[in-house]
Amino acid sequence: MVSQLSVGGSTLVLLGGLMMLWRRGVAAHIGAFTFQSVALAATMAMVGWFAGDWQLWAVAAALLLVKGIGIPLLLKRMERRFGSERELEPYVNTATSLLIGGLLVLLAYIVTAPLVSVSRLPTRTGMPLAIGLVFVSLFIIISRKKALTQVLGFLMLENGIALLAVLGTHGIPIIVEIGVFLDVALGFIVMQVFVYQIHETFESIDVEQLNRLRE
Amino acid sequence: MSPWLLAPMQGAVALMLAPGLVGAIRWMKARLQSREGSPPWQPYLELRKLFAKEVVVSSNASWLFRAAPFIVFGSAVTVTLLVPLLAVPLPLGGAGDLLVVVYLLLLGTFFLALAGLDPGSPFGGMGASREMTVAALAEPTMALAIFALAWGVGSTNLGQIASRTLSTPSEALAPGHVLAFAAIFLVTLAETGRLPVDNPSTHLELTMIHEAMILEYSGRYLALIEWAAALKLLVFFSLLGNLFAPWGVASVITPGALLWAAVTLALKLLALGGVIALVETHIAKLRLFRVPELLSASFILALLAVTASFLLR
Amino acid sequence: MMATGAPFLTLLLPPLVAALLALVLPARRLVSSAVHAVLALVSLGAALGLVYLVLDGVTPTWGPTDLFRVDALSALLAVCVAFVTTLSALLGPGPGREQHYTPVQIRRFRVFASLFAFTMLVAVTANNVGVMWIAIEATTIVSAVIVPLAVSKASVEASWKYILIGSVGIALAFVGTVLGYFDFVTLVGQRESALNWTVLLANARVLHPPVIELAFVFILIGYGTKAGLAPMHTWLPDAHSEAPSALSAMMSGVLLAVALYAIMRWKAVVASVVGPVFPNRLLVGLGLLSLALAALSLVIQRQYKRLLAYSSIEHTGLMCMGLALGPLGVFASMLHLVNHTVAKSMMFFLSGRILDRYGTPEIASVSGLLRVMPWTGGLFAAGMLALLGLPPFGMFLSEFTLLRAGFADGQSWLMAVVLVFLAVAFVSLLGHLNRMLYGAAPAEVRLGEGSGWAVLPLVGSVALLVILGVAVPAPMTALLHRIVEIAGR
Amino acid sequence: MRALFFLMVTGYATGAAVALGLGTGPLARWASGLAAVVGAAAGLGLAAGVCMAGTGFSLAAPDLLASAGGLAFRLDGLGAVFLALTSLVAAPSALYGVGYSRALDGRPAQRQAGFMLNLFMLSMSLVPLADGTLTFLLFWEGMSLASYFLVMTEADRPEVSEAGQWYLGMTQLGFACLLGAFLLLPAGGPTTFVHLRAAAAVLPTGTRDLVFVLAVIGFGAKAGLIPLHVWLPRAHPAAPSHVSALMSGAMIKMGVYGLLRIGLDVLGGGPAWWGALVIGLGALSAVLGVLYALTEDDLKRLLAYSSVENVGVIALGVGAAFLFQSLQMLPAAAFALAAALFHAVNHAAFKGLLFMGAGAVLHATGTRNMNRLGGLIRGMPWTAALFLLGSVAIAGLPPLNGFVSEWLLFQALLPGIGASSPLVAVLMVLALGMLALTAGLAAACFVKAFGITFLAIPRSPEAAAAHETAWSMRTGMTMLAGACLFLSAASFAILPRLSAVAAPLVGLPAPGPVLRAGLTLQTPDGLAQMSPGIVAASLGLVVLVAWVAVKRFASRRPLRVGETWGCGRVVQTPRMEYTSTAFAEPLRRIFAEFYRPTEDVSIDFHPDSRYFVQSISYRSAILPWFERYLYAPVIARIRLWSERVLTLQSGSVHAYLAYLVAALVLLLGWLVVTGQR
Repeated sequence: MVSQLSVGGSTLVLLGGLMMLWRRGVAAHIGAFTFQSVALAATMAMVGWFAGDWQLWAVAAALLLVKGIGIPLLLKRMERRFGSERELEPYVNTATSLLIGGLLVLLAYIVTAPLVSVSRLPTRTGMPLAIGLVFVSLFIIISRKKALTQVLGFLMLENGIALLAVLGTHGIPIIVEIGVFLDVALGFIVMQVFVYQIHETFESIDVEQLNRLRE
Repeated sequence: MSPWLLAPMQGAVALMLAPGLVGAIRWMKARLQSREGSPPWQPYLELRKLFAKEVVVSSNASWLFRAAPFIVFGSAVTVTLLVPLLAVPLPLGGAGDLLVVVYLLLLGTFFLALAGLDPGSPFGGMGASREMTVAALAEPTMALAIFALAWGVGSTNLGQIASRTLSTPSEALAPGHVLAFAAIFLVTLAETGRLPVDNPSTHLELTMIHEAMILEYSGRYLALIEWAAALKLLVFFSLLGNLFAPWGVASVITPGALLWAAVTLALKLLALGGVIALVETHIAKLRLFRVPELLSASFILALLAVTASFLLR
Repeated sequence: MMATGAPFLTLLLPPLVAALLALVLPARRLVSSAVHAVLALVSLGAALGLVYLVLDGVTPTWGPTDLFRVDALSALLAVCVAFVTTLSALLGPGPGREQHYTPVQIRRFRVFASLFAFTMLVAVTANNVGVMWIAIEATTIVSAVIVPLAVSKASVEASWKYILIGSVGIALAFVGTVLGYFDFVTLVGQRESALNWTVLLANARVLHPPVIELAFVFILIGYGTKAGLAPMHTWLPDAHSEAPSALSAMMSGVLLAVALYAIMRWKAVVASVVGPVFPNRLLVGLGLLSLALAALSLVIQRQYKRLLAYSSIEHTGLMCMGLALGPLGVFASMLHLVNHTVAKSMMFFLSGRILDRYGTPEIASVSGLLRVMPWTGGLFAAGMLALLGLPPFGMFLSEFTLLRAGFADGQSWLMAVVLVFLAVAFVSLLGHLNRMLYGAAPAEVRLGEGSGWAVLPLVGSVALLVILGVAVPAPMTALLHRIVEIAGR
Repeated sequence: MRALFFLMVTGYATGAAVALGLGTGPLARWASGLAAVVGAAAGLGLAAGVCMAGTGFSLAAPDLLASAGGLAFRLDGLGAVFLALTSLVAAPSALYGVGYSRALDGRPAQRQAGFMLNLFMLSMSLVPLADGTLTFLLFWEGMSLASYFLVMTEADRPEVSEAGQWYLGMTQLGFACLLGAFLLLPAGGPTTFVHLRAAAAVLPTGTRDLVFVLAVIGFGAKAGLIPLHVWLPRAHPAAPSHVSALMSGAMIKMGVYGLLRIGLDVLGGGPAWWGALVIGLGALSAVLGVLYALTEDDLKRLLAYSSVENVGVIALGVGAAFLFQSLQMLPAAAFALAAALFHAVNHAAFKGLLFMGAGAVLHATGTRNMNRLGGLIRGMPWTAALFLLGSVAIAGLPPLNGFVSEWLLFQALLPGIGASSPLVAVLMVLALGMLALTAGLAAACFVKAFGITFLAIPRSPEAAAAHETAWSMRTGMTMLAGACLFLSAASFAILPRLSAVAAPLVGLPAPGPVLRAGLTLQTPDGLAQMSPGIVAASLGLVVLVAWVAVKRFASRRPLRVGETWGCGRVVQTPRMEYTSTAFAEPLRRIFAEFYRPTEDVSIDFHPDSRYFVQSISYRSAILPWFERYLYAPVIARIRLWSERVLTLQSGSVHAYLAYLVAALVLLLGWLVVTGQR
């Protein structure tokens, strides 16, 4: 039961990542991320419910607050600013991207085999999907050209790790969790500042132009 | 008779014989060329005249120009103290071997070349440059020939080499010996400025070597240099004569033996002089840049000599 | 065991206080500079005090579930961090540099540089590897903010690359951390202290090798990115060359070392679980790749700050390999770390002065340095020779010991390859140095040292390098031997 | 002896400190120079003490560099020879430097030069004293580094900068090899030479061979053996002349010392091919070195190439020692080694002298180009006389010391012809031929060096205005000239000492083969003798007698001074003289296959008639074989790789992240693959 639910939740979270690969508009990307964060918070809450761990509830709530509401709002603001810049020509086209995404999930299955085999937690079955999300997020960051998309990819990467933590360990120690949240929030803010800076100095948020520094 | 008197005696004999040797060669050459020629004692007269004449020195020349003739002459005379002209073993045999002889002669050449450069005349520079080139290229041949000779004896000591051939006469015809003789003979032609390397009778040609170096010399300095050159020729001849065919050289020091040694030496010198005269009559001078070919031929001979020596051990 | 907060607070609080003070103190007054320097010195004193505690056999811990803990390794790194922070407070943007920075920029620099120091100090004193991760992640954030202190296209580009690559890398390290925790939880059960390094190490024997191997790959790639190991090093030359020199000095001098520290901590755990062969192989591989790439990149490098950055990659590669060469290798590697900290921080400060004077980062446009700025030029030459591993500087000793460790470990061929790349690096660095030091000075460049007092502290750096090269102080040797006990397996 | 050791170290250290502290005036120059002279004298005393007493000197300083095992010093016979040689050049160089570096007064370079000079001499003196890997390598690097800075003293000239780069590059290449060689020797534990010897004894053959080859490369690079010589003709001329004297006279010998220390002492000799390798390199260096020297127009470069030649000659002897030892011809081996050592000492004396002479010329005229010199014998009679003495010595002419060691080397190689293996015999014959050719060419080379520089008409106004140098410089040169004479005259006393040093190295008991019979030198078999003293005395006597006789009997008419005769032309100008280039022309043509000269003649005719020439420009260069075919391709290859590596740094953040992920995926894949096994 828990196992199926956790796989279901993880699949939803992963789907959020795959949606990023599929869609091109910034709004759609933000939507995908919001969807993913909500799904992640739900999965966390679910695991917390079954494990009887109040800390996980708290973390899920915080996550919903920060990643499900706060960050999307900021993202929306950015979208209004550079909304016209869509991911028109990613390095890899959509069909191939999705195919590679699938392959990455398969790779995650192979890589995580030892994890699944040693764990006794019922939630362990979702772990390959979490690692899969990590891989897919990395792929997004590599293959997409807009700074904003890269930020989104990075946020998804963190979601993947959070999913991994919750599925594999039912949550890391609270003090670490708090620190991680702080880092995520601060990191996002700084990245956001940089995106604005890029836009100011380069008049575009296309990362491809950042190629002055060589050798 | 003290053996220590031998050294000055050798020197004196060499000094006396050397101009005569040059004169004899010139005379024989003239005869071979059906010319009257000057008498064999002509070089003695020339030396006397030169010593009596006034010296003119270039305004560009330094003290080295005036010192060099003495060093050249000195080195040639010193060599005659070491080479077995009359007797073996020599009192000064322990002071220098064949290598010392070769390098003492090179010392003379070295200073002569410097003296050639000193007045700043293009001829002098030309002569010095060429002389040193020839001398440098003759070195390896000489060294290998020496080692071909030394190998059988295990020593470069002149006395030992000569004694060895004296005691085992068959050695004289050993292939190593014969080849080394040929090699040293060719080196002699080069080192003493004979045809086909240099023409001793030229005095103003663009091809000259030795004469170009000493063009600025006159009077007593020229006399010393001419005498030294004659001595050098004599030394090479006596090496050829007394190392390869040491018969006649005194091995006991008695007046009779020494006299006999002097006579045989004179005969050997005359014979070799005849060969030189013959050679010079029959061949023309080589172009300067073909001289290395001659010297490499002599090097090959010397190499073969060494090889033969240790193949036949 | 000693559980008191005093040493920790004296170590960690000054940079925090400094950050807060920087917000209120006037940026251009000498007094604010002095306050910063004093605070940094307090921190340095605390670090040295910790060294003495550690050498006395005490291992201070502090916080709930021993959150903070200082052993020999931590103490060494803390001293290094505090040392470079002090230099940065003395020589960083501040009075005398008005022509280059506005008060806002100077203030921003002070705030974030202090925070940067704070995060690094936390990273090396945290017992909890999770907290360590948080701190290292935070170093990226706070330092990236001041890379484009003077905004230009190049500096914005560099900072974007830095923060993106750094964050992605460090996120992977978190994956590794989670995996390690996962394995622990699976076997031992959930516990607040489960992420404590001491606890992990104590339970190492029961952990699962396949999981820990997997975790270590993530951790190595992750922290390796911060440490500048190839092929994750790509952000480093950009960030180091575009950042203000004082920040470059802190990044190159200690940030890389802190990242390496994290790897060492995990390596100790991994080696206890799966044996030393697996981690050593990875360390040697990445180290050699870094050394090779860096050495070859030095050959036709055109900018001197990038040159120094690549040289950092080269040295990190060496240290990384040293960690895999047995106890002697660890000893050499740590000695090298200290030397590199002193030398490289000095070099970046000096390159800042050169940049100010010549106004160009190009090597080709810098000439006659010895004549233009005799002190700066002389120190620059000394520092470069130190980096090249020449006596009487400390790196001769540490490189020699490292190579000796390699040969003694039976890795002759590996060491031969190392020697080849070291020679390539040597010749190239030297060629560039030659070009900068000698020759005629460009006409428009002003002659004379100018505010020469600023280089005085760096004379101390050179003296330190010589001391480290001639007679390593006994406490230092003792400390290094302690570290070998901790990490030398 | 401890006292002498500390006096030596203190002397040099004081010199260094004083140079830094006493400013940039004459006081600092003199104080630092004299302190160095004290240091050198102490060094010489220490070396002599060890040589005479026959017992070693040792001292440990475990507190210095304790973390790497501490420093240790020990001086045995071999070390003493090289310490003596170093000190022999160091004292005159320091003295000479006092006058020479007057030009730097008031410049910061003065401080640096004085400091580095003392440091250089100190570390060079400590190299033969070093006992153990760390100490040796430390001072070895110190020596290289200090000399590098000395080379860079006059770094304003672009060729100096280039020279410095070549120098340190080659040095470092060599150092890398040495590091490899030393570290391959022990498997941990203490690394004094005693321990290394024990460790080397149990090494597998392959490793021993590798160590030896690395040592040959490493030490060969320092010694300047061809093809590792490329730095030498660049760096030695670039340095101030007393430094060139030290580098050529002493430093390159440290390469020889190291090779002997590692090859014979620590490894205890090896198979015959070791010797053959060294002989081959030696022969190559000797002949090519002198050939390069011959075509050189730059006086100091000529001397530098001549150093390559002489190191080659020394290597012939060293190689023969290796070879004979492997063939169990131990007395012959000891003899060859003693001869090589003697040549090393001799070369230190005369090459030091010659470089100082060249420095005096440079000082007086501002040029090293022989085509712009000439006639200096009038302006600088002392320098000229001393340079002449050095030239005679280096050309290997009797009765000076160069000839003595050459004679010894000839005699030492001679037994090789008798070796049982025909291969060895043939090798020896060729080596002998090469040695003889080298000697002949060297004579030609130094006729040119002295004749073109000092004789005839000055070829430039600077040369015409040349003046004699400061007396401190002349004193330095005179000291070395005296050393040349002494080494020759006292050779019968010195050789037995060298034989005693050489014998244990090749495995003979201490006194070694007898090389002396009374006042003459003698080969070990007693069959050949030579006495430079008697030869000199006879020569002197003959010259004296001739001089007196000529004075007494020849014409007493006064000398008439006239124009040089010139085929009727009116005025003689320097343009008519033979130049340095012209002097070497015949040999250049003869060895054209090797030189591959490229000549570029362009003639400007008068616009009206082709019979009138306005100007002729002639440029000629010889093919730099080693630079072009050995080093250039390697450098080009490295630069190519560098370019390729730098394309990785493409500027694209996507690419960077892709590397990161690729590394991750590769490692994970590796984990999966190895995990399943």
